[in-house]
Amino acid sequence: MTDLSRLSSSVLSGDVNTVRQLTSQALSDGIAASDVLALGLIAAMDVLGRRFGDGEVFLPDMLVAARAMHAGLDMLKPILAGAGVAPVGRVVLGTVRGDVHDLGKNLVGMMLEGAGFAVRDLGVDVSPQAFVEHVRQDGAEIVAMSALLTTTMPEMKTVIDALCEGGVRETVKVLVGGSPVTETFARDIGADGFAPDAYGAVAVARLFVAAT
Amino acid sequence: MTDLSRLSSSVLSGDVNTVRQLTSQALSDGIAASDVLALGLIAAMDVLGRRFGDGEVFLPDMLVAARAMHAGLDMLKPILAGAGVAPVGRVVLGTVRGDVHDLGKNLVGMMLEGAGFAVRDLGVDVSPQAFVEHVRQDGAEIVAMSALLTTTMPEMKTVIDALCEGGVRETVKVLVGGSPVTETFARDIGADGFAPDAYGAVAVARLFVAAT
Amino acid sequence: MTGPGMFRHLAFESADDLVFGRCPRPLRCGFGVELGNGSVAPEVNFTLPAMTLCEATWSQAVDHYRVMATEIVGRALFLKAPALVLEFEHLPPMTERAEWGAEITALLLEILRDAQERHGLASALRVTVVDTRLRQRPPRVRSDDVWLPLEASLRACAGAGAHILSIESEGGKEVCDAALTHGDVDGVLLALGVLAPADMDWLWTRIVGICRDSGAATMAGGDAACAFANTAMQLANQRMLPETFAAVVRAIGAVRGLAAYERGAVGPWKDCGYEGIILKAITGSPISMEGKSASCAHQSPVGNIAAAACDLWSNESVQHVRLLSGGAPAAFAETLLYDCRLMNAALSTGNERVLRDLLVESDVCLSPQAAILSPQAAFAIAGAIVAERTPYARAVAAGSKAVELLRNARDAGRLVLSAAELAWLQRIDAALCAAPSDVQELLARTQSRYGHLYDAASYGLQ
Amino acid sequence: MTGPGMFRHLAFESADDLVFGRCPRPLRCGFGVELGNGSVAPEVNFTLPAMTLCEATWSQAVDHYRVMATEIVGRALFLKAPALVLEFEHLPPMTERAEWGAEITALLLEILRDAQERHGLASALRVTVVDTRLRQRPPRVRSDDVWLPLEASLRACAGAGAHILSIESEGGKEVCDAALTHGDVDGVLLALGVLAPADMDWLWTRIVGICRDSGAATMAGGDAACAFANTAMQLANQRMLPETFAAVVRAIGAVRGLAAYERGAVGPWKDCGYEGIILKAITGSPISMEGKSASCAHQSPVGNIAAAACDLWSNESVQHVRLLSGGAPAAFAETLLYDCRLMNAALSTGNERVLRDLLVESDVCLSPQAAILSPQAAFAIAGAIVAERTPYARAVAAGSKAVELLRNARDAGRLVLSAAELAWLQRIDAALCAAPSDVQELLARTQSRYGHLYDAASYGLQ
Ligand SMILES: [Zn+2]
Ligand SMILES: [Zn+2]
Ligand SMILES: [Zn+2]
Repeated sequence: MTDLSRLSSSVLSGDVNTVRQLTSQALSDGIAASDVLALGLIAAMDVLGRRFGDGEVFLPDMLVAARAMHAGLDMLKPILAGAGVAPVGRVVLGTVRGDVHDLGKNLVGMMLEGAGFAVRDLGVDVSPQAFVEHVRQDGAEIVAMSALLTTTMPEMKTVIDALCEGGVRETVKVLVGGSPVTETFARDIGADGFAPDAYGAVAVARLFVAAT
Repeated sequence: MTDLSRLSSSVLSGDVNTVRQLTSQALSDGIAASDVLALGLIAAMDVLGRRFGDGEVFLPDMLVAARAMHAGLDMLKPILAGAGVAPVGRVVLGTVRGDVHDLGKNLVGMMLEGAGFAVRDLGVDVSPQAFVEHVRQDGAEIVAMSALLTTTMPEMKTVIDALCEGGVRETVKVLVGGSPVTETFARDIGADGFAPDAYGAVAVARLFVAAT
Repeated sequence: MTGPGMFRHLAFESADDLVFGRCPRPLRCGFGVELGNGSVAPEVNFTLPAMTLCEATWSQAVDHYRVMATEIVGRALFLKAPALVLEFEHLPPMTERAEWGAEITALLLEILRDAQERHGLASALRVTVVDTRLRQRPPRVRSDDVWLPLEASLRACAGAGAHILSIESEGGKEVCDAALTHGDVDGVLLALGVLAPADMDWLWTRIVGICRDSGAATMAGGDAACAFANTAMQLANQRMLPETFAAVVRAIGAVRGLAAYERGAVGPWKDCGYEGIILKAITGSPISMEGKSASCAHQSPVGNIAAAACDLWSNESVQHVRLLSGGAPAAFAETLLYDCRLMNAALSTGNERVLRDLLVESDVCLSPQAAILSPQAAFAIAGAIVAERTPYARAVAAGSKAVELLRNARDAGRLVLSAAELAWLQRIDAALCAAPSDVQELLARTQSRYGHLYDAASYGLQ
Repeated sequence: MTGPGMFRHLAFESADDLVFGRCPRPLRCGFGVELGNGSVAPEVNFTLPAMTLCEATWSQAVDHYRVMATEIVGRALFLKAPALVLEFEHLPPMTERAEWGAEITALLLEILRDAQERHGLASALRVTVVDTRLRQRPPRVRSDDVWLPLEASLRACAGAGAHILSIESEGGKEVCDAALTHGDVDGVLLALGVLAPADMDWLWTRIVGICRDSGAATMAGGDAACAFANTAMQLANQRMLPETFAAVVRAIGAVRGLAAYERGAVGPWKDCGYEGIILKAITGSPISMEGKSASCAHQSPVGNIAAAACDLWSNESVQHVRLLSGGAPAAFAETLLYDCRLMNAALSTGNERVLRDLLVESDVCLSPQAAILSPQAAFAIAGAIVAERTPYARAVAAGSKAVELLRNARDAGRLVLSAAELAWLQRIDAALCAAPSDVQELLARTQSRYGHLYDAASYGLQ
């Protein structure tokens, strides 16, 4: 019988090959795919999240483990598909028009993906129209916008207006962030939430999908 | 012939008795009251204003001189009345409801009086109704409000609303100040002007009356 | 006022012993904070942004305090601070509604307790109520209708567990404001040498009693002359008053503060009275001071010298607005924390006197207000104060000593005074030389100018 | 890169000579400011509050700058400051529209000139343009369509009379960001040891030319590794990256900066690269640094130590928001002015080394990022850099020396590292030991990870 704690350890150490091998072995041992997922892969990510919170591991370790986790997940997906493993939520993400800062946005994207969201990253300098179109295309529940400049912050309001005009404002929650953005500003422009950093963004995004 | 520069000097040194004596002498010498005013009293206050700006004299010196100047002015008023010496403007002044700070407000009052305004000082903790009533009674052109607390600032908006409801908003300019008050806040609540200190208040008040 | 607690001597052998972080009478308070025992801790004060405070907005206000305190504690932990003091300074409605002040007090204590339990951060909470007694003119500061609500707030905050209780009391301010605008020394002597000490005497007897009732869990922390001497400083900043005048008012302000200690206040003295160093010289008790890192609250000509003998180092007050780095309270906390690190590095390497002297040297020649706050000057003023037996005599002595110090500094070329400042110094000197020999004469002489502004009975004068 | 300007030696005899306010190659600039000649001046940076910047709002923006600069100058005069440097750091539209950046430049110069003429205030203006070249991915940093607009802005600001021209250039950031998120040493070496120095080489040749065309009225002031090393610091602040990693990135970042000097930049180096002290050790030219009084812009674990060898002392950036004391720019100017007063008091009394050592002592044991910024550590890293002849070899040497310094500090008990930090230090060490022996090998090894992110030709690599 495959030891699922060994699978977890392999995820933690980012050992993609061993993860693939143990996942395959577990399935052929007859362990349910949902158990492999919960007790092997998800369990590892939970441990990692705790260690991350305690300063024992850092973002690079997280990324390595996430890659290993996805290697296992990809093998489980076809089997679990019938059981309907949907993403936690769908997010359209981007830095607003006129602003080309992408590191903070990328961190938010990585953290959201790590938390199980499906993320459509539109990149930087994104027009309001692009946000609207991708919300429609993806049926996204969340629009996450970033602005690093005090002069591009107001563009967030333009995006929200475009969502209204495009008739999709009611179908999405709008999350805004970036160093000059404040809670008050978020409220003033009619956003649904504000996060001061990538952790916060995940927390708020979780609240959004829990509420819907 | 009375030397009006001696009258000026007496105003500058705050010598009330000499000011009275020289004013009376100048009038009996047949000098026009308007000349006594302009070349004796006002000239002195102009000199003082310059010295104040240069840090050569301070508020206490100003107050002493202003008192001496008024002693002379009181003697000229009956004569000048026919010529219609009106105040530069009429101001209703007060610290808003819930706020009992009065020093800053008093300074504004003193400086405005020194600049020739007629000031009705309603004191501290002034209700919106009191502002409205005194604007009506005095036919004031300016309402000047002070708030020193972040929690009483919003009361300024209440006063402006009361002026609107009382039907006198159109007849007055509203000037706001106090350490937490900002230009943006002033604009947001619909005030006509903002001053960061007593000097600024006089400058803005002058602009108000020049504009009407 | 000549009770058993009257200070007759200074707490230090020499002015050179007056240095930051060290006190003959150190204090221990709150969650394990040591004050004046070889280190300096930051005292972070933080307040609401502009907002209406009412039933409907109260929960928002509470959220602001939670966020601010959490961020400040986070910054202290990030910077591995050994200790942190928070000051919660009421806005008027928080004193008027005793339960509001108590609620924030309890909230902040919970955050600090958690930081101690989980991260070992030593901390303490000072709660400063607002003196709400002076709304009517002339104010009747001892009447039940104004005292009982204030007492209720003090008791509620002590009951909620405040470690240090403070107030910036204003008894006498009704005269002081007028005296300042007229640059009148007699009026200042009346306000700060008679009325304010009488009120402090009465008020602090009661606050000390409230702290005693708390089972000594709450310390009677003191009461800066902010409403008096800082008003003079602000007027001098705007060039409404000469700096020499503001300096003399500062020195006289120490007399008022001493009255609280003589009724049982133990400190740490509140930050926003720069006269704290004079009080430390007399009492040997820790003081909080503020200076260059309180630029969020006001400008001052004493930004470095104010730190020379501090035991807590404060930012005075900062609103919860946002800067590029995040909340302004956490930003100012960071600056304070580094200022304290520097002073503590000096203390731990035996260089505290060198750094102290540099902090003094930085400012002492550039402003009359700084010239009277050096350890030497403060020590001299303190000595003049304890040589006298009544607040009034002390006030005259403190003012005269300040004038002497300023004139000597100017004559020695250590201080440049403009002609206008020098003329004022002479006017102040003349006024102090001609000061009435006793309180009755002062009252009589000032009656026509100030008699209508104050209620004599409220200061025990009838 | 092995041109005639290559630095082969350090500018100081010993690390102990590396102290604030003193440089072997002092500078004189602007309206009579002396840098590195025995004093430290504040460099105040200030920016707009959140607002849309467009034709319709431009006059509002200009008003903001006028008010901010006037208030800052007012504070400097109030505090009798001997000298003041302003930094005008563009927002992107001000670089994109060359006439906008030039207009503010001219406005600020007018305010400074007036302060000199009327009050004798020595001053200088640094203008920092935005590197607008990296909008497309992969960026083509040398192509006319991105360079010509940037050049136009640089020329317009020089033409308007800017005293010091700076930029925070970002060539190589497209790789560095990815390398940081993956904690990948090879990627950092590629970004900061190959791409960024190549871009600096190209870019600063041009900026130095623009300054030369100005008739030497405008100085080529330098270009901090803000986009690289401060990004690493911010990630470490958020515990996304280990501090040891951020420290090593900082050390390597100095190599990139040196390239600008080798093309003719003269300084004063820009504030927001803490690697400035390493560059000062090599070039002997004045540097601007920022620390505890830049808490408006970001938190950092190097708030005091950053001042150890500064010649200008900066607040990084503060928006025009309002604090209780008035505008935030003037408030932070006040804090900087007092910090400078303290350092200048130390310089004038011969205590600069004592104060310097206290500033170091304050931080050096509490953070790996501080541990590599002491004069001793910076001197060692600088020595390792000048011992090598190519940017890549220098980058490896700088990183290795940083690792060695951190390990030694830890072994000597002068620095506490968590198990996780220690493990990372070993990983970084191993990676540096296994670094490719030359650039070609590095390019080959990193091709699959980063090749798609950058355009080799834009860095002269094809
Ligand atoms: Zn205060
Ligand atoms: Zn920067
Ligand atoms: Zn910068």
